[in-house]
Formats: sequence, structure tokens, C-alpha cells
Amino acid sequence: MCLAAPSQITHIEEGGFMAEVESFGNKRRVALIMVPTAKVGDYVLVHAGYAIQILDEEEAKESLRLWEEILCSQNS
Amino acid sequence: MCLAAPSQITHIEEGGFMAEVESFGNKRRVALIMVPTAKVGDYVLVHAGYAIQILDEEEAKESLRLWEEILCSQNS
Amino acid sequence: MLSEQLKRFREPQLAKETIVKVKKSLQALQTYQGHKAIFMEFCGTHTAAFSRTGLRQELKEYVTLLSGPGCPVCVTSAQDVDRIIAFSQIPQAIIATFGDMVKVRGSEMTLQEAKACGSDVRIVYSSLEALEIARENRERPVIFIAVGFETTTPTAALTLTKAIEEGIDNLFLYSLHKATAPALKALLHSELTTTDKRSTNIDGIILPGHVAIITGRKCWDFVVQESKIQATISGFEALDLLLALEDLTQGIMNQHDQVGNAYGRAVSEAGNIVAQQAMEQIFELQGGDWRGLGSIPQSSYKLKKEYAAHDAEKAFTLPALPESKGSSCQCGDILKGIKTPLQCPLFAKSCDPVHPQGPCMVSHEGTCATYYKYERKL
Amino acid sequence: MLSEQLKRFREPQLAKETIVKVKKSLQALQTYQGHKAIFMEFCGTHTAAFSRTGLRQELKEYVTLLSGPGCPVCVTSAQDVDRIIAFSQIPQAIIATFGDMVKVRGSEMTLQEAKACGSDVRIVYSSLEALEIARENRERPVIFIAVGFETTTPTAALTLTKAIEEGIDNLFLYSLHKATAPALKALLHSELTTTDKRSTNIDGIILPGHVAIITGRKCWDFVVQESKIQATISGFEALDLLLALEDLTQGIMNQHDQVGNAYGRAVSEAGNIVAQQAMEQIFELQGGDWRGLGSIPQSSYKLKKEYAAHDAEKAFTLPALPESKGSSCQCGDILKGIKTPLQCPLFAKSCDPVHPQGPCMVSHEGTCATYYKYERKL
Amino acid sequence: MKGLVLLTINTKESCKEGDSVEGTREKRILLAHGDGGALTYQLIQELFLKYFTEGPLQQQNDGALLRDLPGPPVVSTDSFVITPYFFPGGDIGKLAVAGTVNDLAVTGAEPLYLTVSFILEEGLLMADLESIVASLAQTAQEAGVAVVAGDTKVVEKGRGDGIYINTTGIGFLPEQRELGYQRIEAGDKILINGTVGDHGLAILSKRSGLAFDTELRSDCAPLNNLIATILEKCPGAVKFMRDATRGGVATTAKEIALATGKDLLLWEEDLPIREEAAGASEFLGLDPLYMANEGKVLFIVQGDRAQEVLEVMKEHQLGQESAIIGTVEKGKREEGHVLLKTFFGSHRILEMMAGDPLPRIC
Amino acid sequence: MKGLVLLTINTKESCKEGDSVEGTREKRILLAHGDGGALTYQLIQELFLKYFTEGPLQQQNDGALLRDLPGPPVVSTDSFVITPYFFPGGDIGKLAVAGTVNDLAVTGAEPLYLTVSFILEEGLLMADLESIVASLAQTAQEAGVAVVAGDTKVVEKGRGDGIYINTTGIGFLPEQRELGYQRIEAGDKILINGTVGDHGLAILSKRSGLAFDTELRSDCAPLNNLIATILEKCPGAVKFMRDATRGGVATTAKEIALATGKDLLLWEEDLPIREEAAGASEFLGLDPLYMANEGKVLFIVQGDRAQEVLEVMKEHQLGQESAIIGTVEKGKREEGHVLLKTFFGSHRILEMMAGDPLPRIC
Ligand code: SF4
Ligand code: SF4
Ligand SMILES: [Mg+2]
Ligand SMILES: [Mg+2]
Ligand SMILES: [Mg+2]
Ligand SMILES: [Mg+2]
Ligand SMILES: [Mg+2]
Ligand SMILES: [Mg+2]
Ligand SMILES: [Mg+2]
Ligand SMILES: [Mg+2]
Ligand SMILES: [Mg+2]
Ligand SMILES: [Mg+2]
Repeated sequence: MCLAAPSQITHIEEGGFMAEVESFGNKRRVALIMVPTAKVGDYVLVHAGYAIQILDEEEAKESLRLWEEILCSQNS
Repeated sequence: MCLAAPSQITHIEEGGFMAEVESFGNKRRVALIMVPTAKVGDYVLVHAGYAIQILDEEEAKESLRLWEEILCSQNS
Repeated sequence: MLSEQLKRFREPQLAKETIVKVKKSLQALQTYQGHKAIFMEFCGTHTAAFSRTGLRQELKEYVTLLSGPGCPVCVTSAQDVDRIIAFSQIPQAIIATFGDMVKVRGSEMTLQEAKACGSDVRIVYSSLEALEIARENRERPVIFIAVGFETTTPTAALTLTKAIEEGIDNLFLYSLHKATAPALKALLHSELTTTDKRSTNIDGIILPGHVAIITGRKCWDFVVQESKIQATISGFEALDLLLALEDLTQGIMNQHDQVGNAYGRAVSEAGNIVAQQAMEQIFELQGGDWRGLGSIPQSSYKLKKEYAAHDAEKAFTLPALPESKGSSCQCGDILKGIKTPLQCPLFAKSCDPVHPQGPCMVSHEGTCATYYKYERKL
Repeated sequence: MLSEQLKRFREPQLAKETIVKVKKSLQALQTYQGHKAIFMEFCGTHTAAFSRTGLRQELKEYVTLLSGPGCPVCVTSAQDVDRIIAFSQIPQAIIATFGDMVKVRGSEMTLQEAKACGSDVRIVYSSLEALEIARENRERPVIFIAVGFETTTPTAALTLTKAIEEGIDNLFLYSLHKATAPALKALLHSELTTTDKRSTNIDGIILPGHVAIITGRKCWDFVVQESKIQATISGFEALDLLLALEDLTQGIMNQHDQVGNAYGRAVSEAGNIVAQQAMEQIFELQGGDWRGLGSIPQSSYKLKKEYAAHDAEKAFTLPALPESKGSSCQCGDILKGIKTPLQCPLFAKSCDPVHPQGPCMVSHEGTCATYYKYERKL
Repeated sequence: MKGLVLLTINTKESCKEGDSVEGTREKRILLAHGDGGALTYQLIQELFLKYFTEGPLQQQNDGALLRDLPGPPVVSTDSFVITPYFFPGGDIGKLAVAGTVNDLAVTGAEPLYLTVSFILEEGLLMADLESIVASLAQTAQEAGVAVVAGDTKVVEKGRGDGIYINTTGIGFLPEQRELGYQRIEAGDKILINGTVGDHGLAILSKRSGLAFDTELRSDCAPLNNLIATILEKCPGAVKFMRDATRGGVATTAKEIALATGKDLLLWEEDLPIREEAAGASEFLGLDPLYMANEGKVLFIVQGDRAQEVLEVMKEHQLGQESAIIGTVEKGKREEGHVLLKTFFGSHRILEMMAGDPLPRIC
Repeated sequence: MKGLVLLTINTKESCKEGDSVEGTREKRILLAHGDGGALTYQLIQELFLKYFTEGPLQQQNDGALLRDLPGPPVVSTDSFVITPYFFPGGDIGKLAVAGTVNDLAVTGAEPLYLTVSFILEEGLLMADLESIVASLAQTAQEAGVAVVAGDTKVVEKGRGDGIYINTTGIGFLPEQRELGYQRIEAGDKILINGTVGDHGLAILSKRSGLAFDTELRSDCAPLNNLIATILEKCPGAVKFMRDATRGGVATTAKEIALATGKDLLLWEEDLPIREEAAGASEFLGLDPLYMANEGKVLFIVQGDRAQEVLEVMKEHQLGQESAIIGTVEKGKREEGHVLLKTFFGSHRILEMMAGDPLPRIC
């Protein structure tokens, strides 16, 4: 039920209520109104036809980086 | 369109609006309201779901009798 | 038993004997008139009966039997068909109609094509079924396409009365009911009387038996009295048809001044009073368009103002409809008895029951359909 | 590219390496606590993710992962299902619902059985589709069965706002939306805290990641602060789950006084303000029945009075519904984390996804369905 | 949406009818019975295999391996979409067997095997399905054909009409049974194995709107045994056969006329028509010659052997009311015609059925 | 009925779409096309016979007489009810041929003949019907099967979904092709001829409600040539085949497990799944292992010959992405199971599809 899949915004429709998003070659129309600052190229999480969040690239990078450090130090 | 087939009344429903009629082993429900004097046993002509006339046995007999006379006299 | 007598009316043996006698009478008539008689059967059911029994063929050397405008489906104008189709487009509407109606083309399409596009069209055998549909679908408008002559009109009137009694407010009538006497008058007074009596004019008329059950015999006397053409009311069995021909023949030769009644077991002098009252209660006569015949005054039964709430024409506003296109169909002349279908160049060529070009080929009792089924030369 | 990073979160290789590290941490936690840790994932999507990835099995010697009440379909009461079915009986009504809902049994039947009997039930993936259906069927009431937690509630709120803007007055919501925090509070304060901590009590909670996107992280601090149980918000990829376990382990051992956030790329401190405002605009919290948990104050989002015209509960009067019957289904204990499905005597015997006895076996993310699919002992 | 508030709710008609005395609802077909998964499997195991207990079907392979045929194969297929699916004299299950068995038999073939494919509508009562399957299985057994392969699909409520069934029949042509249009010649006689129009009228009697009570029953029956008897007892006498189903005797005769270029003359007074059928046709404004039959075959028989064939037919239970109803004449025009000699001796032309709004009788 | 007066009227959507540029309406199927009379005859003559130009169908007998088969007959039947009937990668006509040809081919048979039976919904665009019939005819030609018998019924608008098609296939079993459950044993390998789930997801992408745009296309294709190639080049290596249609690879595997009592172990990391399929499954909450395929077969191959078979498969156009995806193990319990070895090495049980509300994909 609380499924949400990441997709990239490819086009924002006039008025900004709806946008086209894409994930792995699949395109959908979703409501964008809940993430008013989203722009084309952003990755959003889509739930029940609405984009509910813009994914934060820096945070994602940071958590992967930190974790890889930990793993590297552990393995070595 | 103006098809009407003779059928015999087998049962009159309460209120007298509808009746069951029978012709050659086929039974139908028809409206009887247009022939208020009809009774069980009468032959009626049924058109578009309504009995529109009680067939007159005497008239039928009479016309057949007359005609048969004419034919007999002619043939002999 | 009446049932035994009724069987006698359709017995081939009795009819075969009768044919001999009728032929003799018709020969006498020919001698009397100086030409082979031309009779017109007004009623489509008669048209079909003469052909189905083979009597038209059997008697063709003795009498020419022309067909009249007596098929209610055939005389419904293209514009009226367009209106039916427009009604079928009302959201949620259910159209209840007699079967033949679905195949008649308006200016663009047929009701069966509208059905194929999603309209809800139900074929009924009785207006009572339309009432039943309305009862079962109280949230949806049910529009009964009320076609027919005086035989059918009172059934619609009584059904509507019942609907009102029961408070069924979603039943609507689109009344295309027509009155036969005005049409016959129009026929007798215009075209038929102005053309050469020897070629297309008629010597006698076979009057519609089931219409006469409702109207009674005597209301038809105007035919004999106004136009001096003899006429007889007929039933529909083989023997009935023969008796009517005989009666007509005698009527002409003996110069009867009344319309004959060869259907005495069913038709009375005054007709069915209940039915007449029901018609008067609900309907009023207005001018009406007959396909082929044009506009005829006082020939169309429309719902009285008091019943506007059940009158589809009043309850729903239709969009402007396009003008009907012309067509090379000769139904007009056929309905007037001026031509037989055999004289239409399209008959049995580009026009047949599968691809009907005009309404006379559509209805079961349309003259062209009847001729296609029974009278085609091979 | 973010997409590359997102892929990293689901790469088996990185996850496999991470498992080794997480196992070490969990071992350290066991030493620290003196017993094998018991964690509860609140959210059904987490339940499914732990099983689908195989992590629950992989880690079972290191941590016991219990499932919580986090499936909105599973916690919908039988009476509420009965109401949905009653709505589906309204003439002309269209029921729009998420797919899992059609299989849940009320006291007598399921919505898919009602559909088989003729109810018009449409499965949608979004409330926007319900709006679309209402737009295309303006003459018919369209009742959207609005289930879900805080993730879903704002989508329904925004859809309703749009419907009102557009004047679509035939869209109705039957709101069964529920708030997760009150349910978690109820769990922490009642059953779980009164039973023996060593056997069924829990050491840490994995908090619902997508709910937290809306609510924000900080509103969950009450968990740590009130109940002294550590908690962490998690994403749903294999790596996310592992990071959350690690975070939770560290949080317990280092006695963090805040809820952790192992889903930083999606969850912010304050949450999605637009969504929060939309919920507040349309809904108000009332007491609500949770299947298995009973009545929980302030846990149910109902439409405010101002929106009564779109509130299915206000717009339609339902007949009196029968009392729900009892059943030997153990969903209640399962939703509370007291039992696992493996402890239910019906599990995989008379209860399976084809013949579900309780809602936990129905929903894709129901605990019993998940255990049936992934965790059954053969 | 004005006026929609404050409704009270009635249970849907169709749901009520499913209530049994104990208040539990009767089982119905759900969409999920057609998903190819567990419920489909259960339906096959618990319902279909209960009635189809022999042969390849039990192996549940994708295809059924049959034994070598003793002659060249003959196949025929038909889908059955009749409404209502229970009717006086039969049901869609019986019809689905009889229809295909007869199509094979009229080619001279011996039917052996049948495949059966169901399209079920969501909401169909499981009890109705079971009784149809039972009837189908029983008719197959009576006709001596084995059901060897099957399929089940489920469509949403409102996308079907309870149940549609396709059957495909496989048989073989025994030696010396070459029938065909090309053998028909002037002077051949036309025979039929009983009364005309019963099936179509019995179905119509149950249609809402037309509803009337009649003693007419569908003639639906597998005729392979009757036909085999005739072919064996009167070798060479029969030149062609066709079952007079949709479109009735008139349409079937016209098809023969079109295919051969010959004229077919039918005699009105010899056509076996029940009084009830004539009566019902009259008030419906229909012609029994265009009404579907499901147990009647037109036989074109060498003229001088017509009497011999007639006698054999009359001895068979399904041919007691057989009659010689007409004759084949030299075609007089480009296209072959069917003529009906009426009671009065005149001729009327019979065309194919044309656009009657009375479908779904098979 | 208050508030119903004074409506203005819009033409029904479905009628508008039929308008052509010149304002004339496109032809549609009418009820009368199914009455067995003149319009049925016309439809057969002018449409069907245009595309099925050879063989027994042209004779228009009730049954089709075929030539003697060079081996024992194998038959299979399926009805196709897919919605929408045009979909990315094919249409119901192509599917109806591929589905039945594949069901025959997986038994080891050589498909030769097809019967085709249509259930058309009143209102179907004639142009749609023609394009479906054309596609069906072309696929039959590609697969080397002849359409030998047919049937057409028309149901009222609202009693169908445009078009349903039944096909029944007839083939024969060449010598030395005995395949069967009973040959399956522990150590056998499981192969598939390409990616999983494409068909089901491509169909779902076109469902109203789920609508999304995808590059996924149905894999719908007749596989008889691929299969014949394998069987000829690797005699004896293949022990059993089944096409993974409704219910997908998981359900098909489970059927095999149930029938044999063996366990089937599938390896998640070796399953060929397109990125688009994985992505679409994710946001729909579905599992590609349960999605229907219409051009994929599970092959159970003798363990030591799996590599050899794989190479032959990969050379064929319809097997380029073939893979060895699992192995057969001794059944450890009463009932056979399917286990998926996940990326992390743990095992999860795969059951049959259970009650997913996603029907009509075949
Ligand atoms: S044959 Fe056809 S075209 Fe000619 S008058 Fe009759 S209906 Fe019109
Ligand atoms: S296994 Fe079934 S009966 Fe047991 S708790 Fe779960 S849903 Fe209820
Ligand atoms: Mg056939
Ligand atoms: Mg047939
Ligand atoms: Mg046949
Ligand atoms: Mg199948
Ligand atoms: Mg039905
Ligand atoms: Mg099959
Ligand atoms: Mg198949
Ligand atoms: Mg298969
Ligand atoms: Mg057929
Ligand atoms: Mg459709």
C-alpha cells in the first residue's frame, strides 16, 4: 500500500499539477502538486499517482559514501 | 404491424386488467382492459399485448354457413 | 367450438373451392366494368397475406391487387427516424420500440446502428413491456417509440394511463401514431382521382380489418359516399381475403352505398368504445408527415398538453437535425399505389431486405419487402 | 547521476558485503543487551521487503523481526468492509478502490463477490483515477474507498480539492484513512509494555519510510522519548533495510535520544508541508476502529463537516448492518506483533491467499500473506 | 448529483437470488477463477475433472494426444452463445455437444473427440456452471464422443452473458461416404427428420419481452447415430446433408441452392410443423421456416431411394416424424433458388434470413 | 425523473469515433451479422474468405475434411479474451494463433491445422475485425498452419468485449518425441527462451487506470519452429515443455512441481528480466514471475545436455536471450514445490498466482 517508486521528471504540464515521469523506460503521468519545487530532471518518489517527495541527491551520495568507507575499512 | 392473432382466455387476473390466453398450446399474458365484457372461454384477437376484440362465434358460424351454401349450390 | 370455425377460415381445401367462385365473380365484374378490376389493399398486413397465401399470384389474371400506405413503419418520415436516433443519444436513456423500427434509415443512420454504437435499444412486442422496463429502471428515462395506426394507438394510450396511475414518471412516449382515414381521404382526393382512371386508378379498396375493430365499420362509409369507390373490410385468413374480394365485387356490381364488412366476427358497426375513449383521453389529432404522402392534416396522434410530462417531444430538447437527403427510392409512389415495387429500378438490385434503400423494403409488411419475398419474377 | 546511486541501493553485491557488517553489529548488540534483539517493522511494505529480499531469513540468527499493524487494508474493520459493500449496492453507484480492498471479507462477503453480483467496482491505482471516473460519469455517484496511512491521505485530500475546484459533485470519499502514530502509541502503551519484555517485547522499531516523508522525522521522537524504545526510519531497498538495522543497533547501544533517519534521501525533519496542509484542510482526526487493535483515539481521518457533500458517510444513509461474527483468525495478535503467522493454527492450512480467513492474508503486504509467500517452513 | 442524498439501499437483485435458505450466499464465478492461477486450477480439479473422467483431459497437458484415426480427419468448430442458457428441452451444454457432433455427422464423418472451451462471466452461479458441465458431459457420453481438451476464461460482469462455450469436434470419414454438393442433381428428394422451428421458438418463449409459455421444446440432440444408421442401411442413397440451424430450413436450403446452382422446391403441405409452432409463429409474426433447429437435418437423397431412406429414418427415435418435403430441380437461372409451393399451388421464393433482430438462439 | 427535462443531446462517444472524414459512419458489426442469414453469409464471403484463401474452409461445409495425418493426432483449444484487443507487439488475432500453436508445440507435436471461432460484440468496427482477421491469417501462414474451419457469432453490445476468439489446433506427434512429466528427474535443468513478464506488463500498460507508456512489447509469437529446431538438433535432450502463459513462470513451474512431486529451484540472478519490466513491476507492485508470457516456454532438459540445448536456442531468432534458470531437485515433501534462490542466497517459495484482480491478458 505504501509502495513508492522513484522516477525522473521528464516534462511538467501546464499549470504544474501534472507531470510526466519516467523509470526504466516506462512513462507515467503523475500529480506534481505535492512537490511544488520539483523540476524536470529531478527524481521523485511516486505514491498513488502523486509525487510525494524529491529525492535528495546529496543525501543519497553521502549515505552511500559513508557506508562504503565503513565497508572498506572493515574489509581491509 | 397490425398483426392480431386469435387466442382463448383461460384465466382472468385479479382486477381484470390482465388475462392469460392460449392458442395452440402457447400461453401468454395480455391486457384485457380494452374488452371489459370478455370472460374465460372467449376467443379474443390480441394485438400488441392487448386483447382488442372478442370474436363473435355466431357471426363466424353464420358467414361460414352462408358461404358453404353458396359453394354447395355452385358445385352441384 | 369457435376454434373449429377459426380453423375453417384457413383451411386450404375450403379456400381452394372458394377461389373458383371468386374467379367467376371477378370475371363477371370485368364484363360489368369493361376492364380488369384494380383493387388496393390499404393495410400492409393484407399486402403480406395476399402474397404469403399466394392469392395475389393465383388471381392475377382476374384482378390487379395494388398495395397502399398501410404500414406504419414505412410511412414514418426520415426526419422522425432522425429524432428517434437523437432520443437514443440521451445519456442513460432506454429506447423501447417495435422490431421493424430499428432497421429504418433516417437521413444518416438506423436505430440498430445507433444501438451498435452503444445506445440502449430494447425491442418490445407491446407498450406494456416498455412500461415494465420503466418500472425496473426508475432512474432512467424510457422512451417508447409509439408507432402504429388506430389498432395500436389505444394500447399506448391505456399503457400510459396505467403508468400515470402507478406513478411511473420515467416513461415517455414519442408518438408517431397515425390515423388511417385521413390518409385514405388524401389518397382518394389527390393523386388517385387526377390520374387516368383506366390505368392507375382503383375500382375498390380493401379496408384494414384490425383498424376497423377499433373504429367500427360505419366510420368508413365516407369512402363510398365521397369518392364513389366501393370498399370492404377484410380479415386476414385466406378465406377472409376471398370473401372480401367477393363482397367488393358484389358491392361494385350492385352499387352498394355502404362499406361492406367481410370480417363480421371481429368488426362491429361502432367499434371498440373503450379504445376510442382511451385514444381521445390521451391524444389529439394534428397534421403529420407521412413518408411518400407528405403532410396530411389531422392524421397524426400527438399527446395532449396535459400529458406533456410523458411526451418525449416536450420533455427533451433535441438538437437541430439536418435536412433529409433525397433518394431515388420510389416508396412514395408505391405507398400511393401508383407503382408496384416491380416498377422501381432499384428493386431486387441495389435494394433488398439486407440492404434496404427505403422503408417499404424494411418492414415485414412493407410492400417492397413483401414483393421481394413473395412476388419476385425469377 | 542519482539514478546510478539509486541502483547502488539495490545491488546484491554491496548488500552482501553490508550483511557481514550488520551481522557483526547485531552480535555486539546481543552481547550488549544480553539477549537476541527483537525488532518490529511497523510498515507492511517493510514486512514484504524483508521477506522478498530474503533478509529476514538471512538474519534470523541475529535478530527477530516481528511485523506490526502497518497494512491499511489489514486494519480495516469488518464493519467498515460491510459499509463498503453496502455503498456498492446503491443504484448506479460506482465504487473506486485500490485492488487489495476487493478481496477482504466483511461479516458476510467481499467486494469482489458484490462485484460478481453486479456492483460496479473499479480498481484504481490513484484517487485521481476515481476523479476521472466521476468526470466521465457525471450522472452516477462515484464513491472512492479512501484507505491508507499518512502517505495516501494527502493524495485523497488533494484529489478532493481538485474535484471541488472543477465542480465534480458526484465524487464521494468514504474515508478509512488512518494515522500511524496513534496506533504505534497504543501498541507501545498497552499490550506490548505489559507483557514480559524478554519474550514478546521489542527492542527497536523500524518506522515507515513513506509515511515519514509526509510527517517528517522529528514527529516520531515521541517513540524514543516516551517509551524508551529506539526507532529508526527506513527506506525499502535491501541496502536501506540493512542501514536501518545498523542505525537502530547503534542507536540502542549509544542510547540516542532521537529517532534515527536511515532514509535521508527521502525523509526530512519537518516532512512535506504541502501534504500536511492538504490533510488538515480536508480531514480531522477522530477515534477509529482498527481490526485487531480495537478502537484508537484520534487515529482516523474523517472528512470535515464542510465537505459533507462529498462524504459518502453523510451523503448516503446506509441500512442497519449486522454485527460482525467472531472468527478464529489471529490477525489481532499478529498486527500487534504478539504472534507471527507461523503461530496461527490456520496458517497455510485452512488459511491461504486463495481462501484467506483474515485480512492479513489478503493484502499483498499483509503479514500472513507475506509469510505465506516467503517464510513458510516446508 | 442533486437529489442523490439520503438514499436507502436495496441489495442488488442478482445478489439476492444467490441467497440460500441458510442465509449464506451461493458460490459464484469470480474474475480470479480466470487468472490461470490457484483458483483456475481449483476449478479444473474440483469441477471439470469431476465430469470429464476419462482420457487425455485428465493428464492436463497443453495438448491432448489422441489415438490414430481410422480414416482422414474431419473437424468442425462452433461457439455457443445462446440466451437463456437453460431452455425448454436442454441447456447450452447439451447444445454445445449436439451442435458440433451434428456438424461433423452431416459431412458423413464419425465424431470421436471434442474440445470444450468456456468463456464464463464473472458472477455466474457455480451451481449453474456445474449443471451445464454435467449436461455437456452426459450428452457427450450419449453421442459417444470423448472430451479431450478444454480451456476456461473469465470475463468481467457485463462482458459476457453467463457462459459461452466453444466446442470443436474431431472425427474421421469412413470409407465410401463421400457426400458433397457436387453429387446433388435434379430429381433428388429433400427429406427432414421431423418438425421444423421448435428450437428457435422454444428459446424465444423464454426471452424477456416475448415471454410466453409453450409446450414446445428444443429439438436439440446429437444426430450422429441417426445419420450413421441411415448411411449404413441405405448405402449411397444420401448425397448431401446439412443441419438446419441458424436461419432455419429456408436459409439452409438457400445455401444449398447457392452452392449447387440448382433450385430447391419445398412443399408447404408436407413440411412437418407442430400446431404450437405455427400458432406461436403467428402471434410473433415469424415464419417457422426461418426458425433455428438443433436436431434437424436436411437430407438430399437420390430420388428413387427417398422412400427407402424415409422408412429407415422413421424407425429411428430421432426421425419418427420424418418427411419428404421437396425436390431438387434444374437451376433455371444463374443463381440457385428455393421455392415454396404454397397450399394453393402458387410458388413463393425463399431467401436467406435477412436481418431479423432475434439473435442468440445457438 | 425530476430534472430530466430540457436536456441537450450529445452523440455517444463510441459513435463519434466511427465518423470518417467524409462524415459517413464507419461500418460496424450489427446483431444481424450473427443471425446465420444473409448478413452472416456476406461477412463470410466478403471478409473471412478474403483472408483464408486455401483449403477446406473455402468449401464451406459444416466440417472440414483433412488429409491423413502422418502420426497420432494432438489437439489443443483456447479461447482468447484479451483486452485491449490491439496491444503493443500484437493483437488478439496473432495471439489466438500463437497461443494454440504453442500449446501444441510444447507437447512435441507439429501443428498443422487451426479452427477459428469468433464471438463478436455488436458495434465492433468492421475495420478492426478486418485487421484482426488479417493478422490472424498472416500469423497462421508464418507458423505454417492452415485455418480449416470457422464460426461467427454476434452478441449484443454489453455482452462481449469487441471480439473473443477461440482457436483449436490439430497436429500430429512425430515419432520419437515422447515428452512427459514422467521423464522429469532430479538434476534436470530448467531453461527459458528469453525475458519474462513482457506480455502481461505490455497489456497492463494499456489498461485504463493503469495506463503508462512503456517500451515493453508483448512477446507473442508462435514457437513451433524454435521447438522443432531444438527437438531435431538435440534429440532426446528435452524431457518436457510448457508455455508460461497465464500465471507466468511461477505458476507454470508450480504446475510442473505439482504434477511431478519434484521441487523446482529457480535462480533469481539468472532469470532474464528486462529493466523496463522490473521497473514497471515495481511501481505496479507486481512480480514479473507471475506476469503472463505468450512467447516463452519452460524447457526441462536433461542436466548434462542443458548447455547444448541452450546454444541451439540462442541461435534461433526467438531464443536469443535464452537462459538456464534453474534445476529440478528431488521432492522433499508430499507436494512438489517451487523455490526461488534470491540474490542473497536465501530461498523463497513460489506458489501459483492467487486471486490477483488482473485478468484478461490472453
Ligand atoms: S424497392 Fe427499395 S428503393 Fe425501390 S421503392 Fe422499394 S424500398 Fe424504395
Ligand atoms: S493465517 Fe489467516 S487466520 Fe491466521 S492470522 Fe493470518 S489471516 Fe488470520
Ligand atoms: Mg461449425
Ligand atoms: Mg453448427
Ligand atoms: Mg451446420
Ligand atoms: Mg487454456
Ligand atoms: Mg444473462
Ligand atoms: Mg489450450
Ligand atoms: Mg494456452
Ligand atoms: Mg499452455
Ligand atoms: Mg457455425
Ligand atoms: Mg471494449
